[in-house]
Amino acid sequence: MSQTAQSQTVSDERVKEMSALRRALIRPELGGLVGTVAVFTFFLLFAFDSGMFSSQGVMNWSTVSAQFMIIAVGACLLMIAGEFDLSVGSMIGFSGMMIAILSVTLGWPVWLAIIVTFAMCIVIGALNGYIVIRTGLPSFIVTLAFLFILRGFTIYLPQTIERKTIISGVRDVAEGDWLAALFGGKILTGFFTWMGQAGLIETFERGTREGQPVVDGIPMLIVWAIILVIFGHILLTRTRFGNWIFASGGDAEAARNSGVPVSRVKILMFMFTAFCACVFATCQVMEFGSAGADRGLLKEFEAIIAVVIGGALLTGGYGSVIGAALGALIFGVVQQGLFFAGVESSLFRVFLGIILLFAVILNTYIRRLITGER
Amino acid sequence: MSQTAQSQTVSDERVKEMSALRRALIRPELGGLVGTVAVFTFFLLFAFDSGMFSSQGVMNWSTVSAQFMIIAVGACLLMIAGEFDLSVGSMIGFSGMMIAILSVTLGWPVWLAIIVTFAMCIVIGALNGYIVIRTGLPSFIVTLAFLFILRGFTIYLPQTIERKTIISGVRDVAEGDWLAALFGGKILTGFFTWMGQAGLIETFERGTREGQPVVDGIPMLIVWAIILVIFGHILLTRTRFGNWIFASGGDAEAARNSGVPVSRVKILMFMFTAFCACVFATCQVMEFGSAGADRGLLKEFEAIIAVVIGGALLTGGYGSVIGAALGALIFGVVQQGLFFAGVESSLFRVFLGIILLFAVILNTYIRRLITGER
Amino acid sequence: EGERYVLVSHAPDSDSWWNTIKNGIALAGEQMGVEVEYRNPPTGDIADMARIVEQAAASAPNGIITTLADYDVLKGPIMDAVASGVDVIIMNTGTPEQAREVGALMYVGQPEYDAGLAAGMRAKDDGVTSFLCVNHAIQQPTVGERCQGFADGLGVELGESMLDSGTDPAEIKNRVMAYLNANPDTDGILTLGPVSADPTILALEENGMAGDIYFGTFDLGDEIVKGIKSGVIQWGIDQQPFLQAYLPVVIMTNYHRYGVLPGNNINSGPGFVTADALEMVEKFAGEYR
Amino acid sequence: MNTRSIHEPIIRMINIEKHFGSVIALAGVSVDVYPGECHCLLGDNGAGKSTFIKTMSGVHKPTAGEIIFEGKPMHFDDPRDAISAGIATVHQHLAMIPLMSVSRNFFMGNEPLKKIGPLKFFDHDLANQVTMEEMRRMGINLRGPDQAVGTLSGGERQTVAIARAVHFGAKVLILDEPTSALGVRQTANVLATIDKVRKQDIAVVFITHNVRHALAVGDRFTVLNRGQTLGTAQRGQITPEELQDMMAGGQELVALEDSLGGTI
Amino acid sequence: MNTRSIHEPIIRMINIEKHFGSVIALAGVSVDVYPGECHCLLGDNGAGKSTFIKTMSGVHKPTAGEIIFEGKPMHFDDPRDAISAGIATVHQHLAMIPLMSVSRNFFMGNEPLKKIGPLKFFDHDLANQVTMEEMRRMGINLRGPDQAVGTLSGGERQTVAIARAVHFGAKVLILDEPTSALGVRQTANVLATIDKVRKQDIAVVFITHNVRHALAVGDRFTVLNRGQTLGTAQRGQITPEELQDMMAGGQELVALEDSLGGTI
Ligand SMILES: Nc1ncnc2c1ncn2[C@@H]1O[C@H](COP(=O)(O)OP(=O)(O)OP(=O)(O)O)[C@@H](O)[C@H]1O
Ligand SMILES: Nc1ncnc2c1ncn2[C@@H]1O[C@H](COP(=O)(O)OP(=O)(O)OP(=O)(O)O)[C@@H](O)[C@H]1O
Ligand SMILES: [Mg+2]
Ligand SMILES: [Mg+2]
Repeated sequence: MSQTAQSQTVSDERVKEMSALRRALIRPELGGLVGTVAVFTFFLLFAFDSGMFSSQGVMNWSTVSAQFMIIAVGACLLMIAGEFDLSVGSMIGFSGMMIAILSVTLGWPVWLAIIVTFAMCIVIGALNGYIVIRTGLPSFIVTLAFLFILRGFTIYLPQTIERKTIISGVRDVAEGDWLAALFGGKILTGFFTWMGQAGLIETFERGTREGQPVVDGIPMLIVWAIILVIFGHILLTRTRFGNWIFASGGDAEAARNSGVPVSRVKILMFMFTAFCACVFATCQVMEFGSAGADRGLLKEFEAIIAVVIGGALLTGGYGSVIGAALGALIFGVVQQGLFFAGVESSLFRVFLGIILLFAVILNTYIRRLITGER
Repeated sequence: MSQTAQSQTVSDERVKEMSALRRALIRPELGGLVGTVAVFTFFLLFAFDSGMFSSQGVMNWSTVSAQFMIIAVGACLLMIAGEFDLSVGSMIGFSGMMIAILSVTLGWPVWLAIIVTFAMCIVIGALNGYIVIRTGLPSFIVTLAFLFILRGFTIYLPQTIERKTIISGVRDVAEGDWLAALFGGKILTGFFTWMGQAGLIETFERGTREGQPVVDGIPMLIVWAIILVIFGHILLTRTRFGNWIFASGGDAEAARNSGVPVSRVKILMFMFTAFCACVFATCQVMEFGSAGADRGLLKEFEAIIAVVIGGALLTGGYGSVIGAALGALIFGVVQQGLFFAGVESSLFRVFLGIILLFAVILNTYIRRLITGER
Repeated sequence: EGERYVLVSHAPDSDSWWNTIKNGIALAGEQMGVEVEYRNPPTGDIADMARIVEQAAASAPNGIITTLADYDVLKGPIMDAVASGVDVIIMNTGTPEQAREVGALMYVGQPEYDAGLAAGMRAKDDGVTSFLCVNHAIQQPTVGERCQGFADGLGVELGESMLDSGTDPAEIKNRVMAYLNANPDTDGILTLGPVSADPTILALEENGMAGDIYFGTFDLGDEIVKGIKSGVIQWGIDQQPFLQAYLPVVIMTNYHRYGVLPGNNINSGPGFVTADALEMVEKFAGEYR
Repeated sequence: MNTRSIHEPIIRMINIEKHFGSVIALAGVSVDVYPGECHCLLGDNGAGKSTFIKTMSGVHKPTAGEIIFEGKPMHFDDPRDAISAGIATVHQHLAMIPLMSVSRNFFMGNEPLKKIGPLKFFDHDLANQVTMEEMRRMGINLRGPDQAVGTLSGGERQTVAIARAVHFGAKVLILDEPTSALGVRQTANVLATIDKVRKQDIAVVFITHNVRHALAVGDRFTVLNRGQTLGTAQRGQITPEELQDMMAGGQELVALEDSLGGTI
Repeated sequence: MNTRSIHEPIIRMINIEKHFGSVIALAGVSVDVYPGECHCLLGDNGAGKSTFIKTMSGVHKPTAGEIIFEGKPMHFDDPRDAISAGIATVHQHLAMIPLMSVSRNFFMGNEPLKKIGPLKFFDHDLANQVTMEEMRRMGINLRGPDQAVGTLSGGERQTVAIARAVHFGAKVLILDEPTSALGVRQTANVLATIDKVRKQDIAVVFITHNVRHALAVGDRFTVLNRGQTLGTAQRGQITPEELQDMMAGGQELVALEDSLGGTI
């Protein structure tokens, strides 16, 4: 090899060097970070005294963002693996409905209802993935079919079984259930009560809960969001499987030839997405005590938007879970912030569209810098 | 070249020959044709005496199918050119609302309102296309942004101007307008009246229109659908521009290198899609006399589904307008036919999903035979 | 015996309020020995609904029961149906005058604007001065009328107080909280059905305003009934959907069988359900109430 | 063929520069191409050969520099301009669309038109007939003109692309590594085609990494290195070994010489 | 190197057939590969070379036929099986993922693990270090291990793929037209690498269309034609001209001989 070693130290005079700072900054999450800073700056300036940054206000947009995060993590990993899932929203409706039917209508113990529902969702996710892999059809089409099929059943089932499309009373049957508490409870309630007493956070001034702290704990929803983001981030960046996810999405054929079990990776990611949707639905059912046939409408788009704002590439092979989480945060803060700021609420959609456009353009620019893509 | 001529007549012993019949049958439209036959057979068997095939019934599903066709033609050409448009549904809502606001609220003459709205829609379509071309972003993202932006304005505008989300009275102001008649009128009314008098079709039994035929003409909606399908089909298969559409969707880079003005083709197709959406909206507004903020919801998916059922490839470069029209026909007949057959309406989505899956699998098989794709 | 009727609504598939309607027609169908089908546009698109009315007419039923969600859109198809010999009864939305215009036999329902107006006047009497209207179906024009009526009843401008809340419960809850946070002087809330009422109850419980702020809602449901019982909700406007579904079937059947027809329209609402006399309501909320 | 230099060059590329963001792909390259010559463009991977011919064929606009075509300065805004001026290009990464039929591919961007009344339609019959004929002449036996290009082998596709370029009466034919994926027979075919085209007084620009292919058909040789030209040599003025060293960026491949036995 | 044939072959492919729907890509091909030899697989476009080595590397399952690896019959269900058995492949169409970093690509499918408690993590430090080192040994100077492969030139990518295959201690290294898109220097590099690898007693299967490249490093030559083998020849038993004729499917390229001067 001696004859080639001579080129070893030849640096390419045709490429300008990038500064170290610039290189440290240029990461997939950069767009998300910039967006987050921009959004917070904006609302700090224009809606500071609207209550948005009181403890209650913070809890308010945190909860909404956490919701987006839960589905964004699944959508993000799936998107990096090169597929996407339009049936997330219908899956949310479907799984919530299944829990309610199993526990309320059929009277099963809640923990069993939850476990069976999770199993069912994961199987449907696997089916989605299996069809995509076996037929080679775009996941857009396959999951679009499931969007309709699942929503159809979500409306049809309670209608024929219970003659309703909202089934309530889940909270009552879930009282004291160990598994339900994992989804519907709150943690650190003692700490918040103490903080309230110590005057560190506001307390209610009137009404039934006078004297209690306005925020009385961290809902499990947020805990789940944090756990899933951390899990997803570590899985993606620190494990062998994470490398396979990137590879499967970057070029399935090349990955397969290099020994990456692409089909398995993709199907598992479909299952994980279904799992996340199911977590979302379970938290929602446990918090609100009811399941409705209209739950989760358009959530698939919201998940995809959060992920894309967070810098992932729609065509796969590139992205970051942290970015997706920041995307979800931006989404949640903007949505709630506009209400705090008192903007006409129907304009929210307009803002969302514009932010989406700007975010992807920024992210595309960053990605090109990183990957040298043309 | 003499030395190469020797291989001229060598046929490849490694490929089995296909029969002539099989080759004649294998066309992009085949899936759509098979589906159409299947669907009609089904409903002829199971819903024959439900009124579905009475003159009124035929007019009913024809109208619904024609609606789908109008947007499917646009979506089909755009999809073959390698892009797609999720903002079609919002565009329908938006353009209907614009016509209503301009003509009713601002009191412009209806023909002017229609022309201005068309111009506006086509400009928005061009903008969609321009952003896609300039940024290189996937059209999914760009048009998703416009889905939200346009829907937002469709709700916001009437709300701030009129404090309602529905604006009625278009029919009254459109009375006698020459351009409105092109969208809301009916043709062949004389012929149908004669048929009614001759007892060839049923007549109304009572009320103000006693004695008139139940179907008193072909609505312009259907005329538009037929014109657009014929136009689209000829454009695609018989013109130079049609070849460019295929080329742009098949491989934009290769097409550009061969001298095809890819950007122009794609932007024009976005504009044409917007035009089709606007035709749809104008026909609707002129027929029903009002515009609502909820018009066109999910129509983008319905258009895409019709096109895909009709055999086009989601990733571009392959498809047929006739196929898309057949897809729209299948869609319309199934949707209305299930009502005629008295099927629980929430199951419609389940059927739709399943039909979609089967149709694409069949189409994929056919396409592989045609293109030798692997 | 065996008459066939079709009920056409304007509601999207997911709107749970329409269950009671479905249950009402099922019961009436069973009792009268007739067949009643329920149809609706899957996305709630009223133009699609017009096609369904046309379709229903083409399937030659004995009668059609339909809402008049948008007079302009539905006028034509309904008049055609009437002209081709199908009897029509208007239910739920619309007004008695419009019902007469299109040639329907009668109208059974609760004019939305009037109901909102009545509610607004009642709230005004109870001392409400500013309000939040939580609209979970901003794209459906009819329900928005309630907010307008309520505002007029109160004698205030609707302005920014109609909130486009979406249908996701967590978002509704948090948007309500955000709004109340940003507009602390709001002293009344109007929700337009269980979809928006249920999360609003939770929002009020969470921010401590439950029972403190004036809260009225349209329509009933499990949670709403509980809310009325516990004092979080002052009243629910019950338009008695059961009657809107049940009565037209019964009336139409009797009309077809014996030629009898009530001489007047029937207003099934607005009836204010308050904490008194909740027992039956509680038992059947969401099913027959 | 040394006589070429007394002709006027058909195309003169003067001091062409091309920058992509922070990458300088071409740092001032000048090349003249004469009618009837086969001008070989050689060089290492990434030397800028493809970029250079892309500025010639209108795909890229040069950042700086001038293009003189038939004595007049030219500005190609897109490939259509270059094609209609008579510059046909077969790009390195195939310029064929697999899902489309051979005949549609053949005429892509140059569709023959047929007038019916005031309207112009794509003349499919003519296109099919011409395609079949041209393919037969190149030794490729199609199932039919509507056979999809996706069903052809790589070599066959390359041949279609070349046949297309030749058919449209190019004055300059640019071939970017046309032989790199081809078998021996297909390669021979392509080289023979180049030879034939050259004899019709068409200028051929031929990019290759294969010294022997270059020497087999080339009249003049320009070597690019890291975005700059190392100069142009006439056939006979340069030995294969010299050429090879230049192609490798001026680095001699000493250690390999023995075991590989000469030029690669 | 003729002594190889007294060894046991490391892999024996016996009567391999492969059908794709109505296309018969391989109609019974038998090849033995010995450790330490460079076995060249030659043949026309579409002869079935890629298909053949894909059955060897577990990408395709043969329709019929047997694979004997180290004396035992083997069934590869997917490429992982072949890789873990010691068969590394550099596929014709690059097996690199442009959006991923060089180090992630290098270890794709073979990620080094580091245990932290009961959990196993991707050992990025080790991966980065190994990648930098191996790349330096191949003469490629990376900006850093996290540089995306998309920013490398075609030749550099090819080199990464080969370095990867070699690094993972393959017993059989399969290279499918590794030199077809490479410049002279990169080609020399690849050929030298093949030579080096062979000397480590690894079996190399080398597919090329270039007779000279084959002759430079090949010990034995198998020619495929239309899915069948035309037989295997030892180095020295065959002249370049014979080989070339066989590669062209047995058709002599008479007319070109003169102007092209010998083998292509
Ligand atoms: N669109 C582009 N954006 C950024 N850089 C580019 C672009 N196109 C080419 N380059 C860079 O320009 C340089 C020259 O590339 P080019 O493709 O012209 O080389 P080449 O001589 O054709 O090489 P090969 O023999 O491998 O085909 C390379 O460093 C390449 O990475
Ligand atoms: N997945 C597939 N489906 C159908 N046919 C295939 C498939 N893969 C290869 N073929 C066909 O099998 C035959 C052999 O192809 P293969 O790629 O093995 O040729 P090759 O010898 O590698 O040619 P080249 O030198 O051009 O790379 C060709 O006719 C090809 O069209
Ligand atoms: Mg090149
Ligand atoms: Mg090959």
